Amino acid sequence: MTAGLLFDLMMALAVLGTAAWTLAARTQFAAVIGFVATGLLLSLVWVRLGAVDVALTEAAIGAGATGVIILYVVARLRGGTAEISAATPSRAQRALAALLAVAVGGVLALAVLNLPDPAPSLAEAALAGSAPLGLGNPVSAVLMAHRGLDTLLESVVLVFAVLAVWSMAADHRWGGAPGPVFRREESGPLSLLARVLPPVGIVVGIYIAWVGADAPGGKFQGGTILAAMWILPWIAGLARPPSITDWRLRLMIAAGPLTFLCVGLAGFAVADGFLSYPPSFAKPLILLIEAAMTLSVAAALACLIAGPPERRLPPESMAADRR
Amino acid sequence: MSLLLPLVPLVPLAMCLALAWPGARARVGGVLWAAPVPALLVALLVGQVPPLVAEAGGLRLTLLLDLPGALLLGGAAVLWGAAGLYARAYLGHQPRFAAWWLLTQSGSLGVFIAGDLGSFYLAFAVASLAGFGLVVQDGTVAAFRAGALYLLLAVLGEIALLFAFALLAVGALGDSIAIADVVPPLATSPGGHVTALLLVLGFGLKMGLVPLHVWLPVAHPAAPMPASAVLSGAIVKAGVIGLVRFLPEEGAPAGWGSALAVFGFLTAYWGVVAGLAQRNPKTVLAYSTVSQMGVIGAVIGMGIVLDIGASGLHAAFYALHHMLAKGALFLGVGVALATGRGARRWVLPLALLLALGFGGLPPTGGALAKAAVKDELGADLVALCAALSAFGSTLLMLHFVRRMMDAAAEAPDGRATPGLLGPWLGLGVAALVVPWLLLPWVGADVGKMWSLEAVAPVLLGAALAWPWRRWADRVPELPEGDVLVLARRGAAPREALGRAVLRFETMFRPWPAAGLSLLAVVLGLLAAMAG
Amino acid sequence: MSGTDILALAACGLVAIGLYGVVAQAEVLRKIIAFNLLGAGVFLLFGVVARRGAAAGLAADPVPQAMVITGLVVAFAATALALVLTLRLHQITGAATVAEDPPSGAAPDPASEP
Amino acid sequence: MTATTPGGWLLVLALTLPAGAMLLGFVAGGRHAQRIALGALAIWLAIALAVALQVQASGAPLAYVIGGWQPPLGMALRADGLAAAMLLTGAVVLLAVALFGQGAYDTPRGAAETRAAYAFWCFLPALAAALAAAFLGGDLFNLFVALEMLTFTALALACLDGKPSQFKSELRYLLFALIGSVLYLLGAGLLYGAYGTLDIALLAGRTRADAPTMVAGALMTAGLIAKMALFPLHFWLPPAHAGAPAAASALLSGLVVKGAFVLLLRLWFWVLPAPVVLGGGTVLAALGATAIVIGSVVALRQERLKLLVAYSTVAQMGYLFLMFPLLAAADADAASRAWLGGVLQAVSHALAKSAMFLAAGLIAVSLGHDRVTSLGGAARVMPITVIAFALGGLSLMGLPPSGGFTAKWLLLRASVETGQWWWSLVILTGGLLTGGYVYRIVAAALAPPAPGCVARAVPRPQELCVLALAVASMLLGVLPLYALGLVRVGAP
Repeated sequence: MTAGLLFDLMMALAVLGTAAWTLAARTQFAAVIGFVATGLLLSLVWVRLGAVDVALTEAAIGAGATGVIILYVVARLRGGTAEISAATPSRAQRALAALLAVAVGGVLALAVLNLPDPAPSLAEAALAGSAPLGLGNPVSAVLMAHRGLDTLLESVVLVFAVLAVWSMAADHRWGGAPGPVFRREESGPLSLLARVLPPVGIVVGIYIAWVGADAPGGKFQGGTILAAMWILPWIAGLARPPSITDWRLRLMIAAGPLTFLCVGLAGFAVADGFLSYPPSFAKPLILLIEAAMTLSVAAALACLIAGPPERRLPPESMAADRR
Repeated sequence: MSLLLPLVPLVPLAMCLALAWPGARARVGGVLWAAPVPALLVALLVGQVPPLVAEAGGLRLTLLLDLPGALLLGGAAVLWGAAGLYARAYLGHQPRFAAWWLLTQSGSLGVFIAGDLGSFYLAFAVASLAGFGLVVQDGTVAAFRAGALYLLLAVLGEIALLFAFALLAVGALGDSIAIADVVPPLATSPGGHVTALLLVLGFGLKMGLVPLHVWLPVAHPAAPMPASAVLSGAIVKAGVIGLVRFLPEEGAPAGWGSALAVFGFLTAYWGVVAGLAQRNPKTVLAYSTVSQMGVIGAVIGMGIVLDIGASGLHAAFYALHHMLAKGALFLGVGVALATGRGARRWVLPLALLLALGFGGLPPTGGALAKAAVKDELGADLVALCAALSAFGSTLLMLHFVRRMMDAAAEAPDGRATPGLLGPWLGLGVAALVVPWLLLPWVGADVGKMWSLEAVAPVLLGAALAWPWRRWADRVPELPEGDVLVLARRGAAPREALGRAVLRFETMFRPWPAAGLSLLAVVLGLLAAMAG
Repeated sequence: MSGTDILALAACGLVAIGLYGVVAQAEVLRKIIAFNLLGAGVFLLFGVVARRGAAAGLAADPVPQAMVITGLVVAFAATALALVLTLRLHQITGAATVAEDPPSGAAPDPASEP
Repeated sequence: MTATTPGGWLLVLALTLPAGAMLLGFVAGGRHAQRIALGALAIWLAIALAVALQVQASGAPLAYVIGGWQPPLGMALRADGLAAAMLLTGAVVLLAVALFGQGAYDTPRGAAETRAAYAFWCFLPALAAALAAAFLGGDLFNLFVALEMLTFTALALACLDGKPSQFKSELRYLLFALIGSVLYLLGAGLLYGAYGTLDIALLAGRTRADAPTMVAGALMTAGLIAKMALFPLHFWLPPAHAGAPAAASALLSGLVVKGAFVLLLRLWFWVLPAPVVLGGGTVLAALGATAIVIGSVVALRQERLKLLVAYSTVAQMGYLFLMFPLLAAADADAASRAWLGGVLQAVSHALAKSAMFLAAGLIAVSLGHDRVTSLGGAARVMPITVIAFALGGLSLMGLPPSGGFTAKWLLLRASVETGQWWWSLVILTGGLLTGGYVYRIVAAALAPPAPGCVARAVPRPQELCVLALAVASMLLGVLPLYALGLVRVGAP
């Protein structure tokens, strides 16, 4: 057994172990910790699989942002033990669930191990396809050009999600700022973090988004970091998030997909049709979209993490927000 | 000329649509009687109207008029016209009633000229379903209950027919859905028996063959007088034309002729027995209709057994007389109730004549009708059965006349308006005379109606009617719809079954059960795909 | 058995664990966590597929990678939505599970239709 | 090799127009969102009509290769008869619901933006975009994104009222739907691993009946039928659809579940190899048959009108699955009929059910309750609404001349022709039971009002929207031939 194989085996066992522990964890808090740990281990696995772009995304969104948002809800759920024990499936049901889940996993394993060898691959085509666009990172090329429609729809989905989250608000909270009210912390570690981290984080975030064209990184990873840098001062009570009826916030969220859509439709006029780029302007156009998307991803993620408005703005700021 | 055919259903339909226009409402209500005029015209032109075949995309619609269809169409047109006039006087102007009336009429007339599965089904369904509106016209609780039963059974019948037609269309050679193309292969096709059963169920429901007759005695008393007249006279005939068209003597699978005959006679007797135990004159009439439709069923059945080519024509002729006479009797009940004790003078003579006509008293139209079906019902045991039914009919109809006079005696005295009298008299006279006029079309042996075996049941029935007068009041009144009582007894098990299904469904509602089902579905599908 | 195969089995294991969790755990929050584990397993499977398709000097097929990136973002949005709903449910009714309300389930109250 | 066909740009427009409208409405908000949505949906209907006409005229599917990048690396949008018919149905229903929704979600000039109205007018074009993506998508992964768009939209629409009781049923829906999506995605991953593409046209005819394909098929199918609420995975639908506001219920029951249906058809009759379809089809149809019977019986026993209509959806979705074993049969004529019947059932159910849900909503508003036993008097106050409900009911029962009749008739014929007559018994039993519960409602509504019952009139324009949908489901039966010719284009 080679060292690489041994490492893979250990990684696999570690991932499965933490995942199982996550399910078995006594408290919800522990379960979240288990989940985040699983996510971080998975990012390592992704590196091992040669997918650094995904590893970054997994760490930023899969483990980081998801972990934060779950933790944030855990902190606000209280009680309900009687209800939970009443709703817990019986021992027989759990045994059956385990049996069936293992069976599904088993047939899945059977299928995966029976995948054809050599595996079909689009790597060559993608590499060839990314050259004319001037992008050094084929993953970015696939995301922005070959499967651009996926990315476009996905950025629209983010807007759907933000709108859906907002629409869960109580009627009389409409027009408020996203999320609950945080007390202003003048001192303490959070306050310090909220003052020190953002300048650095914003630079890092923009950098990661920028290099995405040629190296691992990109709008989602960068956008997540930017979102975190935006949220930090909110939580510390140092900054006030804008009202959800503020058109600037809304434009920020919709700018990415709108830009993508406009560039895509412009393709009818200046290139070979929808979502095609004129060869000489391909890279600048893609960078333009990426920039808008980074902004939108950051704003959307921040709003998703904050949740629906739970407070109304004071009247004078309401008046300022009204158009 | 063939372009007249679509007018038959379309004129009533167009008048129905015109009712939506407030300005036209009163005018349409005033000429309700005119809606069936094109139908009458077309029926009189029989033989000169070629079939109309309209090709629309891949579907070929056929409208045609043959002799049996013309008889029924003409009779129904006269009845609808007379009842339409009567309704105007009886109910006044009621747009909603007029709408249901015209819609039902459109289907009821259309069914006699439909030549393909599609248009036949459409017309049949319109006639059946729109009839609901006529039944519930009075808006009473009883009317709604009757309407409920009517609708339920109508839908049941539709479903049976739908399935039968599907089988017919599949069994047919080629893509044609013309009745003439789909029916002949029935005798030999593998699903023939199922198809025949479904056809008999669907049409039998409409005609009221026992035990599918329950809606008739419930719906008729609840509906207003002119509606009862057309329900009993015209709408049940949709079942007759159905049997004539879809179970012709050469197309029915073996055994179905005798089965139909047996059920026909059973129905004929059941109608008499159950009717004799009724108090309400309209219910008695309804049972009489059941009984008469039984006879027609027997005629069609024996026609198949004896392979008589003209049995459809004979059955249609018999049905034509029933349409006119039964319509007249229903309208007569209304006249009698309006005149009170004066009915003895005004209504009794004609009612008696029509009533005895059902037994076959010569020289009424009824006697001619009986003579026309002698080919089918004239031999051996069947002749005896037919005689027995004629005897029963006489008894039942005299029972009806007596119940009607009883009811009239309790009603306040008055004078029937010409609007009531005219249509009634006209229809009654038509019932006596029209069969004579149409005799050359059918070619019945007139001499037979004077024979002893034709007259004896009438005399016997009339003789026994007097003693029955005494006995009738001691017989416990049978609930309307008789065997329906049994169905109500089935409610408890039905309820239990429903609750069991609900419990079963509830088992899958909790989250863990649904999740487990999802995993099981994955594995089950996989197993099915692999093996 | 190669390293990729081992990771493939790990992906299947994650799927099984996630499936068990979403079915058998009572609290909504744990269901959501389990859903994310299930999703992680699915994405890992895409990773395995990508790795198997390594060619032309690339360490992995970029197309499945792009799909995973898209999928991760969508899954995050879904998780956020589910969590907000959980929180709102908890705030209004105090419930922490999606068990049916006794006795016959959430009877809607159409009287309060807009 | 897919090539962009003439008129292919219409497909791009069908997808981008509502998406763009949603984004603009999202930014502009308030009254503007309402205007943008109404305008966009009207244009969308015109586009859908143009797509249908183009498909009908050319007799071949439309296609658009996005960015000029050929599959497998790139992606294509395609519109065959199925897609065109569903797109048109979606456009008709959405526009009708939008006009209906003007009553409840109107933002008058100068009034402040409200939560429900804003969400409603943003999510209408959002649903249009999601449906366009689901119907036109030619790539299995892209369709996954479309599925998620549908899920999010459905969730938000169902929560429009902000009723506490709704949150729980919606959470159940969301979790279950998400699990369904993930299973679908899992299958898609396996297919990519096996064939190196997720383009439906490329996969067609290329798949093998091996372990990865079958496991992928089973996982994806299970995921999709969870979203279609096929028995026994239906538990989430009745409370979610019954509890939503009327306009939302109409969209959820009429359209959203049909998105997954189209994907299921694509998966089974384009992607999966014939032996797999033959084996699995019977299981699907058996589940569908169970859904028909159980859903109808349970609907028959409901005390609340909207729950009754929702259970009716569970039953009616069952009919869609009867086509699977019939299509797999060797008889080409019967298979063609089954295809038409199944698609027509989806279309006519979309029209009829949306009409019935809107009607149920109006009745609930007018009477202040929706208890089935005390609907008396409804027919007097709002005859149009009750007629619309009854017309929709006729279509569900399969009585002529409705679209439902043509659909069920075709399925019936196909089942007899292929010798699988037992399905026809299910169709008939279902029709009978459907007649039972529709009859219960109509009879109750026709009955005289109970003493003390105060029913208020409902706005005539709303009633007319409902009637228009019901009449459309009827017209489908009167003019089936044009519809049938369209649906045949590009059929498997």
